[in-house]
Amino acid sequence: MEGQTTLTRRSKVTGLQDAARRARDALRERPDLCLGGLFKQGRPVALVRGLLAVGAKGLHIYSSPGAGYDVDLMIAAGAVEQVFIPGVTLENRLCPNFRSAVEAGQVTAHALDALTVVGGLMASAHGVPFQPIDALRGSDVLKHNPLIREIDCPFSGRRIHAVGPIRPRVTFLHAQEADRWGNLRHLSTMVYADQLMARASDMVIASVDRIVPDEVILDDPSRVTVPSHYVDAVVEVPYGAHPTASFPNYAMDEDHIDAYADLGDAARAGDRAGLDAYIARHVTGPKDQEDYIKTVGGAEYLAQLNAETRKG
Amino acid sequence: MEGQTTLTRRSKVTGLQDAARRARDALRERPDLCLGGLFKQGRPVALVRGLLAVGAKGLHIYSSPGAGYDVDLMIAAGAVEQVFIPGVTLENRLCPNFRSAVEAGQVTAHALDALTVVGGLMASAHGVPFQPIDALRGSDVLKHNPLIREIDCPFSGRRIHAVGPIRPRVTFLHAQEADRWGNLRHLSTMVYADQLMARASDMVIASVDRIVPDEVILDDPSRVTVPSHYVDAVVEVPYGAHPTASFPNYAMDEDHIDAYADLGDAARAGDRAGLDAYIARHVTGPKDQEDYIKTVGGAEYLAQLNAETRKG
Amino acid sequence: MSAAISPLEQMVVVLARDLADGELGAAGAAALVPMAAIALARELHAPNLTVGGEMFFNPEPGRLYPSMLDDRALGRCEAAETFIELFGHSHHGLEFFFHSGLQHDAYGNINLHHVGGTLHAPKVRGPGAANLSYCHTSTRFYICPTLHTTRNFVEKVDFVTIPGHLSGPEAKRVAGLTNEGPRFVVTPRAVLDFDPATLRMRLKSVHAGHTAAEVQRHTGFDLGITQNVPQTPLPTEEELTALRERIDKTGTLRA
Amino acid sequence: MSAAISPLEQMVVVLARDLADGELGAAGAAALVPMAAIALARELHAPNLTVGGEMFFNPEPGRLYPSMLDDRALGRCEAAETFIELFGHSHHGLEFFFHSGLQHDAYGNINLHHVGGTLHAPKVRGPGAANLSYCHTSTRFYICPTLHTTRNFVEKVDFVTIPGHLSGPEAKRVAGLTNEGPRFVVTPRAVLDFDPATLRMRLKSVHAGHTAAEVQRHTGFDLGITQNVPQTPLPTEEELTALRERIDKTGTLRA
Repeated sequence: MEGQTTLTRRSKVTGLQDAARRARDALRERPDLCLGGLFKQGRPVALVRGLLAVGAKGLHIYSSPGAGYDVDLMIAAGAVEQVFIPGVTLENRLCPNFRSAVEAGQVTAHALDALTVVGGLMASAHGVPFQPIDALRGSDVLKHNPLIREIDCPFSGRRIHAVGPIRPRVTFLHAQEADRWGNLRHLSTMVYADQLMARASDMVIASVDRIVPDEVILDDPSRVTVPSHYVDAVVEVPYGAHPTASFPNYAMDEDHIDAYADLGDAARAGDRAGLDAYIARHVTGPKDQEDYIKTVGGAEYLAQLNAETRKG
Repeated sequence: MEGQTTLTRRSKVTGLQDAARRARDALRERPDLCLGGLFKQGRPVALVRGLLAVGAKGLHIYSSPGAGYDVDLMIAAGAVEQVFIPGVTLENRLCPNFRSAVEAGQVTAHALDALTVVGGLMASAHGVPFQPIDALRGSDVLKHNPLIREIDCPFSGRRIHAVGPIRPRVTFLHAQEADRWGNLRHLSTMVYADQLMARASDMVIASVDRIVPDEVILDDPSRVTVPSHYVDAVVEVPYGAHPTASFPNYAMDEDHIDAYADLGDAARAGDRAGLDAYIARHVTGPKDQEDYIKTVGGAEYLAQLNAETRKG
Repeated sequence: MSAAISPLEQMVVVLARDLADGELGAAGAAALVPMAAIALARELHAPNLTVGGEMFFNPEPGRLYPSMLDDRALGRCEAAETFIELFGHSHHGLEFFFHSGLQHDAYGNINLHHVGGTLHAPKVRGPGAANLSYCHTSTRFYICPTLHTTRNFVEKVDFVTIPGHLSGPEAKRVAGLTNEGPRFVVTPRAVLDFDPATLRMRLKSVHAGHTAAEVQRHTGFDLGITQNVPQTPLPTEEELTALRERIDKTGTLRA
Repeated sequence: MSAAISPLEQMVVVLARDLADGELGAAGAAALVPMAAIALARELHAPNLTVGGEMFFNPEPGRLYPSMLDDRALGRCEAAETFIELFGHSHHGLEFFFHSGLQHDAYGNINLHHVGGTLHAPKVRGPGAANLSYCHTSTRFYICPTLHTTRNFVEKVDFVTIPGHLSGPEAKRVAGLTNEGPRFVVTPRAVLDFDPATLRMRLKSVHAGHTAAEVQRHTGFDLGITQNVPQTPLPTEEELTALRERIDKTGTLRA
């Protein structure tokens, strides 16, 4: 029949650059980008690099309540306007470009707490106009937090706090596995807020260490952490979380992050050359992930990170 | 040294009768009992029988939003005063004793919806004074639902609903496995509201098909559905969910439930002898689970229910 | 396809044809006919239709089950969720859902609570219902009872458990029911839809072997039949083959 | 046990002794010393102490890690949770928690946001902090910075990220801080607690090899030392054996 096509289920698998462009275009409508994982684990760094490479600007960055390397890198690349993350640190040291940009007034870093961010994502995921919070007292953060307000509790009669829905325009996640339909499996022990973010966001793009056959998903549905319904695109990216960890596949590359932080500290002290070279070499330079892997030390170097997960 | 005892970690494993007595005593303080699972799956029926056998009265029953056999049985045994469950049915037929008792005014069955019950458990688990609900419109249930109230939404300005915390005094759960510390593993595909209830309740008592070695838990912590922190006691009860299912170990015993419902229908029509005999034989009569298994057909009969899980 | 088409098969086919590719939907407690309809739609014209919103996604059961709240039907599926996520789905809504009850009235309202008496002194108590929200947070829903008598099709339900069109457009507006609500009703006898102006139920088509007069006789309110009522299109060979050979191999819909 | 006791080992032992059997507690981001203290307490006198409330329960790491937000440290644990459950824990509170910051003041308030300037025009920006609630929803917390200088012990913090005792009992009452708050401070030099009447910090004991005068010299506010300050009890043989042979086999606390 005219116009008839064979109807088959559409795969959500795409390439890194296509995913980055879709994210960039969506973020031009509304700049709220949310990043999965926490600190140095499960962060969608390849997607972040991809987004920076296709030229995002003026972003408002959300995350689970703690972030470091990726946010600092986005700030170093000049892509960020506001940060809505309670804690920004590399854990063993502070984030150099985050601090410099905030001190210079180039980036607004809001004072927030974890319950505000998680509560806002919960309100969005649950489809309700706000989430009550009743555990905030005494901190100066309450004087500045732009997302909460005081309300009269209809049940207790007390003044409590409430946060409206946080609805990211785009969320980037990194999981260990997915099928071609976009069903994600986190094999790491910790999944943090990834599932919540997926349900709270307009668009979800995930990188995974590998795409698995459909049967892997169907044989163990309880292991699926994010059903494909919530996922718009999935990209297979070996070492897609690097230099953060993707347990149990590979550990964080602490040496890489430390070397980056040294360049950031140098930039903070006035010498940006090393930092600019880092961005050119690792972010805007590589034409694909294979290329990136070469610039950070090659497959043999990264294989050490795999071995690192088996210690402990 | 005087008074010194060797400090070791305390096991939470106990016997069915001890667990039932602890539940009964707690429920005398406050009669709010919540049951895990849903309809004919994962219901803690051995614990329910145990509680009936030690003589609970005047209970207020909560559950995930759908229940059938166990609630009907508790009503038949005269233990229930109020029911806070949106849907009470055997699915393929209605609950005879529930209906008769409500029609006779012996039991108050509140008109509720799923969001009220789930939202109330969420508020309790999250430790907030209420959960907003913004999806209830047009139903006569709203005119009667005793747990919700209308509030002015501080974010949208609209009138929405809110439910205060539902905090069961005791929750009974059935899981497939636990370690001796009380870490629960649901191996069934569906876990319903069991995790939420565990976090919403004062006291949690779980029956499991088997206690597993500590290493089973430690080797795969992501599979633990309810951490032992939330669990007060755990009882190993073979076929502890019977006549409901404990997938993937055994399926629901639909013949048993149907035969029970026939006795309930007879009682509804005026002849209670069969129902009373059922309660004497299956609830108050058996001295332990082994004895119960004999009364419902023996190990060979129940083994058919194991085989049934492998169909489909 | 020599065996006669069963009433449930006819219902399944009517429902399946109305489900579109790419939609998200699920069935409630009585899921035999709805789940078969979803499966048939996915098989024939809607491969990107997602079954979701009831704590599981895209089950692949080996046969039809009367309840989808059954691990046997869900052992192979793509993902499982819990009541917390169901809370979110209930607010965000689906594209379609299915309902049926003890009583259905002329405006598609559904009663599952009590017939006669009052809620707390009922003549006959019903089971109640869990999910009251999908009926209006979802884009639309279908009413698909497997009985069609003057007892379960009444002028006005004794209790509105699931609001349909209430008493018409103005009542829906006041109650804040902004979505389509019940799109149509399919029973073993006929398909009934709603007059767009009044939102009152009317007869759309009768299944093969049934007549408009018979449908009216088994309906407890006036269907306003004034002209010839068409016959519900029969299942096609393709539909019947898919249904019997791939979805309902055990013949549950013909039992 | 010939090797000298390191400052971090002394801190661990002081903290471990204060944790009781059956309690529930966890550590925040900088977890090396707290997690060692918890492990030591569990090993010696608190086998029913539960580590929980930070999205994992009872980890059994093969060695100490500086961050507990590390799957290497959590690969073997009893259960994992997510930020939704952390939301609940943050409201329900724990028995104990640990905090430290850029600045700590005379009332045990902690600053992680900025030193100098204002929040949005800071002289020096800090990392901020995620969990602001455990400091008061939990029964108590401990302050355990691994530095003790006039720069991080100041009369008044520039920004109260984590409220301690604010400016004393009346301020706590007004702010609704009803729990104990910071119980004591342990640093590489000393243990400091709070005067029950004023809730102002005072010197409780100095670690072996340190003096009260030295502690005062490295503290940016008056500790009001008027009498002899006792020495912090040294780790016992049993404590040191458990710590070095079973918890910190790689010697991280001595590095």
